[in-house]
Amino acid sequence: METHRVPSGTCPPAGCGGCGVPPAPRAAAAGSSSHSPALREPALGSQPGFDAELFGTFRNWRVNRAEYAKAWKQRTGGKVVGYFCTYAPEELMYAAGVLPVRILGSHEVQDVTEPHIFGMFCPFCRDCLAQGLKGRFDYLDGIMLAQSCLHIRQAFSSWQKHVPIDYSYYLPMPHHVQSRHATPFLTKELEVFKTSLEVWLGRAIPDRALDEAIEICNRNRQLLWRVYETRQNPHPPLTGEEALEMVLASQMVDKQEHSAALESLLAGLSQRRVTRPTGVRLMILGSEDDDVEFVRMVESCGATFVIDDHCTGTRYFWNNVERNTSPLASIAERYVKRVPCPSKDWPERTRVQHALALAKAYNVQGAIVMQQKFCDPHELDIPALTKALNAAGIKTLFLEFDVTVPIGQFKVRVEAFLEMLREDDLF
Amino acid sequence: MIAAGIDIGAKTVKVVLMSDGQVLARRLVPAGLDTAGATEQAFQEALRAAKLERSQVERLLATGAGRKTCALTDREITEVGAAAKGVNHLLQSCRTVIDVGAEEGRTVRCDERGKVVDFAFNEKCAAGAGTFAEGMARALQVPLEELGPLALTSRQAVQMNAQCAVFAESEVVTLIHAKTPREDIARAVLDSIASRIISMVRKVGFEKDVALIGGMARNPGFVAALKRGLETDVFVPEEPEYVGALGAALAAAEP
Amino acid sequence: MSTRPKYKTAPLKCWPKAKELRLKYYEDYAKAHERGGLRWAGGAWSFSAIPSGLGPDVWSLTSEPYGASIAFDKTFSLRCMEAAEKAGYARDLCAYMRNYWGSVILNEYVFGGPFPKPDFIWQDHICCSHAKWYQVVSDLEGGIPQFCLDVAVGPYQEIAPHKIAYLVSQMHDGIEWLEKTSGRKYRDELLIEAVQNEFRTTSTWAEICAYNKQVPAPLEEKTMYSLYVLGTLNKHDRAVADFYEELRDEVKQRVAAGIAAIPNERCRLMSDTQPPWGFLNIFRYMEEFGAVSIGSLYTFGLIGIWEDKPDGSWGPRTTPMQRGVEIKSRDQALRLYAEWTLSKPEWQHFYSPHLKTEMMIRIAKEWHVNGILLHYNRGCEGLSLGIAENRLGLMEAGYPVMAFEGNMGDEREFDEARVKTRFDAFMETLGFKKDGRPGV
Amino acid sequence: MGATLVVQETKTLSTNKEFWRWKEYRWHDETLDWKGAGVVSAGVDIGSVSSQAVILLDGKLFAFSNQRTGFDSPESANQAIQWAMDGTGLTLRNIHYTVGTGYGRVNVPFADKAITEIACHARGGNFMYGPTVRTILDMGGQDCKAIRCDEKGKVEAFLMNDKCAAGTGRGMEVFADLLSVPIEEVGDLSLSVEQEPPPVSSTCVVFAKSEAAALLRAGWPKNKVLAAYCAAMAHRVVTLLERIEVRKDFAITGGIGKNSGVVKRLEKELGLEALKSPYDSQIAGALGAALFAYTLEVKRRSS
Repeated sequence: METHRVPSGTCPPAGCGGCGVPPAPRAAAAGSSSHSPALREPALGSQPGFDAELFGTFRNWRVNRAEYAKAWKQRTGGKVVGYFCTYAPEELMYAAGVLPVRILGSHEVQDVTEPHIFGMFCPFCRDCLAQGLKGRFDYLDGIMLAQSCLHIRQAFSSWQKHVPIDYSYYLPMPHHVQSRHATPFLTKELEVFKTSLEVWLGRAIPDRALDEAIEICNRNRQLLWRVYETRQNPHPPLTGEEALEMVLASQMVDKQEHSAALESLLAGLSQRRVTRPTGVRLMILGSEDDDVEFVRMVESCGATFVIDDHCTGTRYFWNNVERNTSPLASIAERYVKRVPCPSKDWPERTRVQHALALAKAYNVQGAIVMQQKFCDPHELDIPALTKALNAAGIKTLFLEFDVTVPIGQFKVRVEAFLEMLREDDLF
Repeated sequence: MIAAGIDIGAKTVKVVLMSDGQVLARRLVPAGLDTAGATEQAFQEALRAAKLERSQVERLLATGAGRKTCALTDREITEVGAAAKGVNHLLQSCRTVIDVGAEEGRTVRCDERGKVVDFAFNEKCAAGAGTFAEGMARALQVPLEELGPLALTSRQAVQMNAQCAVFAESEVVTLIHAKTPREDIARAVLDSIASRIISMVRKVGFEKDVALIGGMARNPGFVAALKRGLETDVFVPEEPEYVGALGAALAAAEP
Repeated sequence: MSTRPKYKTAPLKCWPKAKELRLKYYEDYAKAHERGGLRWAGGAWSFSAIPSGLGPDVWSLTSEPYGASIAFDKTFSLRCMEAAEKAGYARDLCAYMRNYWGSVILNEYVFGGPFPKPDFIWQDHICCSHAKWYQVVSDLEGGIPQFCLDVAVGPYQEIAPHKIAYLVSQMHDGIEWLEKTSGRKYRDELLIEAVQNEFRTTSTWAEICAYNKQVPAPLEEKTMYSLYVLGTLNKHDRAVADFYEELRDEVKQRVAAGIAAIPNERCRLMSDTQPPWGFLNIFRYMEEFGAVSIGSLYTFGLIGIWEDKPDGSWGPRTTPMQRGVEIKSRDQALRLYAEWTLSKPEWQHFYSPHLKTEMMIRIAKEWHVNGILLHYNRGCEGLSLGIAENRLGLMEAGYPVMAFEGNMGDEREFDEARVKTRFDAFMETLGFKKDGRPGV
Repeated sequence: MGATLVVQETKTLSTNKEFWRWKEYRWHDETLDWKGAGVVSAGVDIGSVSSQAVILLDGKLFAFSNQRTGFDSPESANQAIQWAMDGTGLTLRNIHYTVGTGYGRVNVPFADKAITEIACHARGGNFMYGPTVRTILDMGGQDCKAIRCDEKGKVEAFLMNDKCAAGTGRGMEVFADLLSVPIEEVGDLSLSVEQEPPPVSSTCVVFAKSEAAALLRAGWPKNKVLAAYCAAMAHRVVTLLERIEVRKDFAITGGIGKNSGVVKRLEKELGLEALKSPYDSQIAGALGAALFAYTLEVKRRSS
């Protein structure tokens, strides 16, 4: 499939079929090499291959998300809404002067969700709910869910009932995103959501505010996408771990601040060389994945993640809002046409072509296909996805994630996979 | 009136003989592969210890997983009911009984009369039962009875990542290779069993006082982990494995 | 311990007819091509009245009941499951779906002969697996045209014109697609008749279930399963609508004559989600305690369409025909059809478990339930959705609840002995003893 | 192999008899003299349950040892290599290149390189069973691997059992203990049934154990119970193999490879016979490691 150059200043057009693939890297931006303000490294300590100076900001934002949100409220007097799935229309919340933050788990074994969620549902939704039950998001003024899979829905509805919260909203995001009727339907649903926000906040959301919000979100996506673009280089100037920290942070902090950090990152990035060799170029794809420890483990075995298809990665920011008739209709169209989650990718399986295009553009040698245990939507796609990748000559390693991953057992599989991919001089 | 409670479990058979609320004798015999034989043996030994004739025992009641196979009586009470009655006799203020045996964990909520209000079993998974501790003790190369005391000497909490009992064993091996101190691994093992048990306890919702019975109650490391996790004190009777049989004997004596 | 009432019992007269209708259904589908007709596949919840506009010789195979039929044959079911696993499909996916795929992969129809490949797929999507189910079937069969309607527009209590419009406009697209795919001219009069049949079927089923409020219950759930299944096969079919009216009349007579489902009814239970089909004998085990399962939101609300009656009770929804509405056009039929179906009780919990809890409490009250059995069904994500919250809600409302894990279609995940042990403890707690077995 | 097995009595932890405890042993080829060898290479496989060391002279098998893994893996590695060298006059200094593999691969103090057991079993299997091997099943102590490889013994694809440890050596040990049958005799005993019982249904080792106990109480003879368990294990392994599609030729490495009760049933269900080898299937990993060590040493010299 053809991978065309994208008009500057916008992300690749919506949808799939490889149209979403960035062009070949453009020449390094000359001049300024200003760096992002280097913040104090969090307790985690720095890992080899992780550049605290360039990426410490993002890690700090992720690690200290609660402190950040509390400080933001102090500073702006605004409200913070936690959302559960990346189908949440952040534009509306920005327009309302609300800070949307994504609710993610903590990767600790926990024993508080058994009474609320049946064990056959994914560990991720249970981990998310555990955060609420443990009061780790006590700074939220509201929660909202854009309808996606059944699993995360339970984290939302249990949170609604058992965690005191001022405002909660369930947005019936259409599933049939391939239907021409999905955008008009969502446009109307966004109006209802907008009204509900207005009632809650006691003030109107003017179209002007929506336009600004669209700009804020688009700019951030565009910058993220430009950083990702550099990973096409034979020697990417950032590791998969760093990229993950960067995207995760963008789901937790004010996008304007995040965009500023990205600007300075981009300025320095062209000069930057990762200290360790790139090794095997890997792609990681599958369900929700914010397991930094896992990514670090894989990259410590002589590999670098150069691209992903995750809702904590490209699926989150790949598509821009393209302005058409009204702001709400434009936003609706963006969420309908974005790179889909498997739960909405039917009757056509558009994700497969998209993943193949990414693999090609980023010159991927192998792919780690991961999945949250019990994640049905992905389990329903993985055989087709794996088949297509293998047919395209890309070997795959499948791993099933739990809240905590048994690093020991996974390391053997990962190393064996890398040995298999490397033209190792053992014979 | 003399009453007998017979608890036929997966690993052992327990018999308690009582007279008007007083325990006359108790016996425990490994079930082995001949449960009927073990039951008969335990019963006779108990009779001998209490200097009683079989004919003097007016009421018999069986409980435990094997209660339906009991040749001595066809009157029965479930493990759940027996546990509640037994603990109520020992600690009237008890509202939540946690029973962790070799292959199963149970939580029973009861009222001040020892009547069952609600109960939960841990779903079939060895990772929340005594057998798990056995396997891990072996991987750690310490006798089972030393696992608990060893865990108590641990100074740092390590997280067990593997969820399946048998895979946890290879994780223990991984931890060993990673030079993790044995006592910390021992604690990690018991913490992970406790965490599964606590999940189940929370499902029923627990009310104080909380009592722990069954084989795992003998494991101080496990008891400590349970207290830590539930953030409450946990009452452990002196003979935790006899509580079921005791409850059965009490039930048998009831008019 | 209360005294044990003894009731007279009698077998259902129209039982054989139900069996006959069911077998005919599966045979019609298999033989469709011999008769020059069309075969389509889709879910038991799909808008099955719509394809009937293509002609009277269009037969369907609904996926969930077919998956359940396989589950009854444990040996074949296991072969199906393993065939699906071998093909790389995860073991924790919907058990019906894996049975169905296995049957396709092995190319064996559980009623004999090779698996009859559908000509097209007509599905709807509310649980994550619905549309994907057939995406995979299409993969396995080397491509089958598929049309799927998105019905996840939010709970019925928030119904709004734009929600119905979204569904109806998809239906219109669907009809165009059906014409294109089948090369046939679509006949609105057939659609209108089918839609009216479906109104009758789904309302009458609710009426039948409502009779179970009576003590003693005229029906027990194990029997109800074999009757309600017709509504999951072809609810839009005149024969099914007529049969349900016949059945309703018989149940009415049973109530009048005081005929009970079980002679020793002492304890009335309510279940939830699909039962483990391979182990329906657990219902017989309950009867040893004088316990009758009067039904569940699943048996009542999967096919039955309900409404609040003036006296505040839950009863069969008044059909458009009963309201004197005359259906004249395709669009009008589709609108009524969409609005009617969106009120399906078993769809509401997809948006919030708390809506389901309310309905369950209502059943428990109006059907005089003593205890509730919640089947934490590993085989069905959709109906187990929020079940843990339902448990909390029911207990808060003061109902004793027994939860047990199992699987409706994968016998490897159901431990009969364990569940019976647990049931013993539950009955002991409620104070019911087995007939003739001394307890405490 | 000409030379005889030197069996050493095992050091048991506790006094009561442990039937799961298989014999530890070593072997070396007295007909060979290592002093004449150009390259002395070694492979050490520190598994979760057992450890092996293999020594090659110019790529030819010279000596090996097989013992249980101790608590301290560097110590196990030392013991394994020392025991393999026992009575040969070899010392660590004489070994040119060593590759470590297995769970403890990074804890082999004297190793020059660590390679995963997957690659090593493929390489070792290729040596033991010849270049026609395409599918190797390694049934080890705590995991079970299905490996597809090319004619050089290079891995093309592999699968490991995640969900459950049924179908591993550990599971079999649990049974040997329960039934008081020495682990080495389990297989043949299980084959002595006149008619195959239905396999035990439980997939979890721990519950398979209680299921077996119930069968014994119900009066089943030991051999029948073992048959039921071996069949269940074989079936689970076959479902793993089928997911990677078995291609001929097929071979089994690892401890369970010695359990005729599992192997025979597995072959029957697969409709495919596993290649036989004069070598001890349990040393495949260490052997592969030693072969890699040989190649790497040769390359090191030529570069």
